[in-house]
Amino acid sequence: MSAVTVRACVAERGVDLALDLPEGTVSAIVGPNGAGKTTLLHLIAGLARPSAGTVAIGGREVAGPTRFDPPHRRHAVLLTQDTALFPHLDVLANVAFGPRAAGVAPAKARARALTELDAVGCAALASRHPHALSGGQAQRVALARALATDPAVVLLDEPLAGLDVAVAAEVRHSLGQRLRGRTAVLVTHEVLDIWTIADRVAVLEAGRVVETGSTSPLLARPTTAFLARLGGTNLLTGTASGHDSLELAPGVRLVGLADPDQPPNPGEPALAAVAPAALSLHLAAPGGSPRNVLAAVVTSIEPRGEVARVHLETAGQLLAADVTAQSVAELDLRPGLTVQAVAKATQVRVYGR
Amino acid sequence: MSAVTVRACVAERGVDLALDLPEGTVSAIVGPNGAGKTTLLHLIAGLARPSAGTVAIGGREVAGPTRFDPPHRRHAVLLTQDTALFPHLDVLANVAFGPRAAGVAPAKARARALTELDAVGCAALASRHPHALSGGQAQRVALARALATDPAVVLLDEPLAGLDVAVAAEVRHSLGQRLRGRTAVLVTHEVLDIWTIADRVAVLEAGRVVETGSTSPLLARPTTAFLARLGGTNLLTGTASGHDSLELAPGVRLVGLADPDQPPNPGEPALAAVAPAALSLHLAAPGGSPRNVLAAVVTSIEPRGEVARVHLETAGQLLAADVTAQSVAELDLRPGLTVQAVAKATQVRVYGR
Amino acid sequence: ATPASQRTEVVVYAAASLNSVFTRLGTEFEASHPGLSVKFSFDGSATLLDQLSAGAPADVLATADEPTMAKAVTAHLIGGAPTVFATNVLTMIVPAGNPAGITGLDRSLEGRKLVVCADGVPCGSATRKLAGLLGVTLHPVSEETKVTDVRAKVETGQADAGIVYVTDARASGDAVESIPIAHADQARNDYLIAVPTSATQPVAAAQFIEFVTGSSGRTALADAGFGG
Amino acid sequence: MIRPALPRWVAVPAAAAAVFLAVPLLAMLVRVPWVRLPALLATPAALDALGLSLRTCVLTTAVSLVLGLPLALVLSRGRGRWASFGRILATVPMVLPPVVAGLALLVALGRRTWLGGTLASAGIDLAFTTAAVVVAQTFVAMPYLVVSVEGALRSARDRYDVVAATLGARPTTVLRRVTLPLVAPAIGSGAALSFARALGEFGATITFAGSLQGTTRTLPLEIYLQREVDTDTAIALSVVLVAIAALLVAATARLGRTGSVPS
Amino acid sequence: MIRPALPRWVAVPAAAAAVFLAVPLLAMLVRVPWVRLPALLATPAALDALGLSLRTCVLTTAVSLVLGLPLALVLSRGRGRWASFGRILATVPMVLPPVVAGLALLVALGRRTWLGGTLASAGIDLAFTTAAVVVAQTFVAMPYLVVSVEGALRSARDRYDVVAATLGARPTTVLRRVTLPLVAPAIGSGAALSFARALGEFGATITFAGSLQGTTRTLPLEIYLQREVDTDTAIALSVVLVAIAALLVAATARLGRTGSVPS
Ligand SMILES: Nc1ncnc2c1ncn2[C@@H]1O[C@H](COP(=O)(O)OP(=O)(O)OP(=O)(O)O)[C@@H](O)[C@H]1O
Ligand SMILES: Nc1ncnc2c1ncn2[C@@H]1O[C@H](COP(=O)(O)OP(=O)(O)OP(=O)(O)O)[C@@H](O)[C@H]1O
Ligand SMILES: [Mg+2]
Ligand SMILES: [Mg+2]
Repeated sequence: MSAVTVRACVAERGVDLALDLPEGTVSAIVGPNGAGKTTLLHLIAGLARPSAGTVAIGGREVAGPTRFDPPHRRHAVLLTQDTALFPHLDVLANVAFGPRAAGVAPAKARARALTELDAVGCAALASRHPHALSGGQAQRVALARALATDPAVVLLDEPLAGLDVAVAAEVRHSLGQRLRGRTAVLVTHEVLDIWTIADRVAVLEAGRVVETGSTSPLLARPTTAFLARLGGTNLLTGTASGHDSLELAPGVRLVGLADPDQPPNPGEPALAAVAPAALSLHLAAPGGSPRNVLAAVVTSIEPRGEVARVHLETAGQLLAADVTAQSVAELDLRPGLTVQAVAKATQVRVYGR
Repeated sequence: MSAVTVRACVAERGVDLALDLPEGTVSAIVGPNGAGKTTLLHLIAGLARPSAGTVAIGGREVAGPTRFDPPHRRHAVLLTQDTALFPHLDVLANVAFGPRAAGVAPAKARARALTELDAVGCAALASRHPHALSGGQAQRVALARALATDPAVVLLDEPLAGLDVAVAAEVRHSLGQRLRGRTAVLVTHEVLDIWTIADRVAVLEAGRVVETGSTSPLLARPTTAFLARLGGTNLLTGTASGHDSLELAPGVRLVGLADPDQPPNPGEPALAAVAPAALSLHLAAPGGSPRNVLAAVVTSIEPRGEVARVHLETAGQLLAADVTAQSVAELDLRPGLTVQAVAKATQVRVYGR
Repeated sequence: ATPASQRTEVVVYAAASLNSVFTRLGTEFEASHPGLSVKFSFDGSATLLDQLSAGAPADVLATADEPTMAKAVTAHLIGGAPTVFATNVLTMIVPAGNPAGITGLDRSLEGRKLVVCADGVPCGSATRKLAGLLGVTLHPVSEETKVTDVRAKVETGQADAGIVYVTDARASGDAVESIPIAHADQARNDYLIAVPTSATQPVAAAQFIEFVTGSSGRTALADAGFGG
Repeated sequence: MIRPALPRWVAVPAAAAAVFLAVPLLAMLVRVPWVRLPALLATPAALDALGLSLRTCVLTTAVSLVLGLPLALVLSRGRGRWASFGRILATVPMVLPPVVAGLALLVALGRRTWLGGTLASAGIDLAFTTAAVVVAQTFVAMPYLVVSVEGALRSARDRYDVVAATLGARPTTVLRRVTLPLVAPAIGSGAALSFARALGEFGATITFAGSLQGTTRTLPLEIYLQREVDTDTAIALSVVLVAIAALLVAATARLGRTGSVPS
Repeated sequence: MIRPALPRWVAVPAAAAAVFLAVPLLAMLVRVPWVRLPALLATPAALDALGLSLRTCVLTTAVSLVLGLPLALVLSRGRGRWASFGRILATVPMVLPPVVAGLALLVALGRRTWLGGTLASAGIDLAFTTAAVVVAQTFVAMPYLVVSVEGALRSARDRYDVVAATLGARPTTVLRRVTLPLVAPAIGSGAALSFARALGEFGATITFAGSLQGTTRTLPLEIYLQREVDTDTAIALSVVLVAIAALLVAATARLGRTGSVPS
């Protein structure tokens, strides 16, 4: 059964979403900025009003043409990057807030709050005030506060963004543990979050759900550019021109190794995956063994510690290459420059749709 | 000659800095959070008062035991992440502000401002107000505004932080062009900035300058953990126990390839460099060819697109390993877990101090 | 006519109840005394005294009661002897139509809202004296600091009755009805006028006093309801 | 970071301003007949006035909170013409001459008016009662509360309200446990300003409510009356009033600083 | 994001508050003898009073800016006891009964006082001149400017000042071209409040400056005096005053909204 069903438009945001969230599973929502991820959570939480369509939680319609339940009648809690712990209440009172608002007696609400705090390892912080918490502690307390309301669905909008690395890892672990078996929706930009927390993934693009499914198969053989990028490879689309090659554009061919599970059929649409680290950049096409040379224009350069990820455009498709910072300086790479991107055929995987 | 000389303490910030900045060069300042990088810029700009010592600009003492020139008498401009363009003035008036404050006639000041705007490619924005600029445009206008004052030294405090990737690349290019040949100090966390903009590097740690020198040699053979990390490798220190191995701690040995330029001398301190990608993680020590197995405790996990960087501690030293997000989930890696970090000897470079 | 800037200016500090009549007299005085002009500052007598002792540039002081002028004399603020130039007596006023059916200082006031002046200000002192003479005890709902405030409350019907000067009753016109009080003239209030020692135009001031106490003055004052 | 200093010359007019504001207050302190002060303040008239003032000001503050807080809440959410109109409405009594305010109240609520008549026939006779004092004081003092709380609500972020609602709190609960506690410092300082303004109220009260010892003659009215009789007493009473106002303002300033919540 | 609604019941007390504030003002409008209004306002006394009021209020606002802005600047930077003291000093005149304020001024600056005498012998004779009106109005009105500008300066971030200084601007230049322009809306609304407060000033003026037509009798004093003669005229003049105050407040509110600068 679906715990949450969304069939709703928000016209002024250009969003038209159809999605079912199965009971007891954590669904990751991914997609580019402005895709409508936050809007989806707002539709469920009662913070956005559908201009058409319906939203149902636990089989009950909570928003529709003639009905709009306000947030406090939805049992949908929202966790954001900004934890928004109430600054005037201590940690215990923050967590007890939901039960108290639901009419639970003070002593029982406090006991419940302590249990939830304990479950996220923050029982010792009960009497602190939010301003005396670190970012990670605050996010865990916010999680405890959300779960203390026995929500029908937990909505998480990039809860780990803004935390520093070490802390994010800890909170990610807490989230994984505490969300297991609950109905939850997690908006994230990190594939690591998907692997460690989510059971399912939905991809949003331009206000539409473009793909849904279980985590592993979807990430293993991506069919959308966004998912490929998330999984760390470049995805190029074209027409199979042989059993191990495809044509990106008239005259632009890419040769690779065919995927044995799903080989391309000549003449039909096909996909090619190549890792950014497998691409090298040159100012002039080099000779030698590599069989693929693509002329590409630099669009931007993103520092990633030791390497720089150079974003390129070739034959109307996007491509990323990882090169050392030193070579960025030596080649004087900058947006607008045309370079030759070179990949060995053994590093390119070709498969059909 | 030194354009800027700093020999100054700020006791309440635990900072004691000694540094000379050569005329006409761009010096990059790197170091961990709280190392005192911003404090150094503030000492030069006149926004922090030395508790002891002196600061000189162009051979003239601007801060000392009996003297403290306020910022407006120092000819040191400061650019920060927050561009702080004056919201009530248009772009042209913002850039003309410095010349006007220096007493230049309005028409001349405007002409100068236009020249500077043109040099950063923003002449077309002259009549806009700051709120109508994108982040990258604002940062370039701020650069023009700073350079319009003919500063003796340009101070830049992480000017590219907070810009999005594509935009940062453009602004980085403008900075590289416009700062060439000037005396400038650039605080950054990105090795890419150092390669593309700076001539020299100074490393700050815990309020002290621990290393200075020209960019290339320093990054090629790092001797401090911070520089190694910045350059993208792990640095392990120990005592050479042979011509190609070192002992990290009693009984913990690491075997690798000796650096021909600077081989280790047995019995003397030695360093080993190993790339994070060269380390694999296992729950139990595997058999087979790799000769190095280090027991290590996970301290944090940092998502980096397709891979996750796992931070580890082994024999009291820090280590980073890059593994796939999927294996993080499979091994259930989390802070506190003990794992075996395995590296092939051919991937480890060993050299003397 | 003489240009305003060349005229000698007489500054008159006068009790607020003289507002209308003095303003009219001022115009007449200027008409009949080319080269002189008059300016007025109206306020409660006690305030005028405070201001005079703080150095107010008054050429003439006209108070609504004798004790205030006496204080001024004691404080050596007044040179010569003050002149009584008008008197005023108390009367009862009720709102137009007399909605509460008041008949005078009698039982008709029981349960009604009577407003009087506070003891300590001239009209209040007079009211108390009059009540004593008549042997009645008043139970006012408000004791105002200014007689104007008494009037305002009766005019608006907020109060059922009030005790004010005859001149106030007349100034209220149709808004109120007067009910004369017996023996009111035994609690008469004297208006005094004098030249302060600090006057800068003592000669013109004397001319103004002469005018006020003369026939035109008497006519105007009588028109306003003042006694001679 | 050292903030650049103000130009030195600024100190000159600033000091002049401070002196200008301080001198009259100090001069009054000097003029107070300190020795006779206890005797002057212990008269029944003075004590009655002080007691009445404190009682009515507490009531005024309470009424201002009960009516003014909701108004501030509604205005802080309002957009467009009506909200602007409401905001002007809430500000005008602050700048009205009090006598005009009293006149307006008389014209609106006097016994002869339609509204006053309706109230009177319902058994509510305001005229010359302590209630009238509270009405007059509330009319001039409530705006201070409304304006200060509205400002705070406007600049407070709404994220806490939203979170509280998703946690299941009904609007009333959100208001009581989140919205209002978060602007508590502004409510405190608004209430103190209202109290202080009510304490100093003179013109509207004397015009609308009259002046009877123990019933409607508050401290400022007593001061005004005493001026006619004995300036020393007036000054002594004024000093009491200044002291109460200064204490209130000081207490609120402290509250505003310590009680404020990081945003 | 939809913000959770206020509880419905809040509308009831809010409406009550709005009605309470609106009714007296409306009642006054109804009572105005509109037909006779032009005639009532065209008398020399009324015109003199209006003219004097406008002139003195402009002067008061100017003096408040010249003295009050520096005071606000200094207070906004101040920490510790002295700054708190200064802030209290700047607030007390706002809540003082105006008559007490006038009394304090008289005690401090009257001709017979030490200070007044010193000024007089220096040729500056304040008492009972138009200058005295400006002094009285400034004493009660300047605090509105100080408080509103100080608040804005306090919440304004200092980064612009710092940047301006590193760009080579002297403190005076920073003040003139950065600090003050950035709080311009607050200066505008503070000045308008001061003007409006000065326009309504009655008690301090009549006590300290007296009531001399054309010299010290401002509009509120004329209203007070006209009550003795003709309530209609008083109400007509009051309406003029309310209108000016409301216009000012409205204009400022608009200014504050459109002129504000993103932070
Ligand atoms: N309050 C709003 N009013 C109107 N449009 C909005 C509003 N908030 C967002 N939008 C628009 O709605 C679309 C979806 O926005 P949404 O915030 O849901 O995206 P998102 O996927 O959460 O993006 P991000 O990754 O940046 O958080 C975007 O085009 C955005 O510009
Ligand atoms: N205003 C301040 N007062 C007191 N101590 C400060 C202040 N600002 C910074 N510090 C302290 O001074 C030290 C140096 O801080 P600084 O800001 O110079 O570091 P940084 O190298 O710029 O760090 P980051 O990379 O985080 O910007 C730190 O210990 C910091 O806590
Ligand atoms: Mg979003
Ligand atoms: Mg810093």
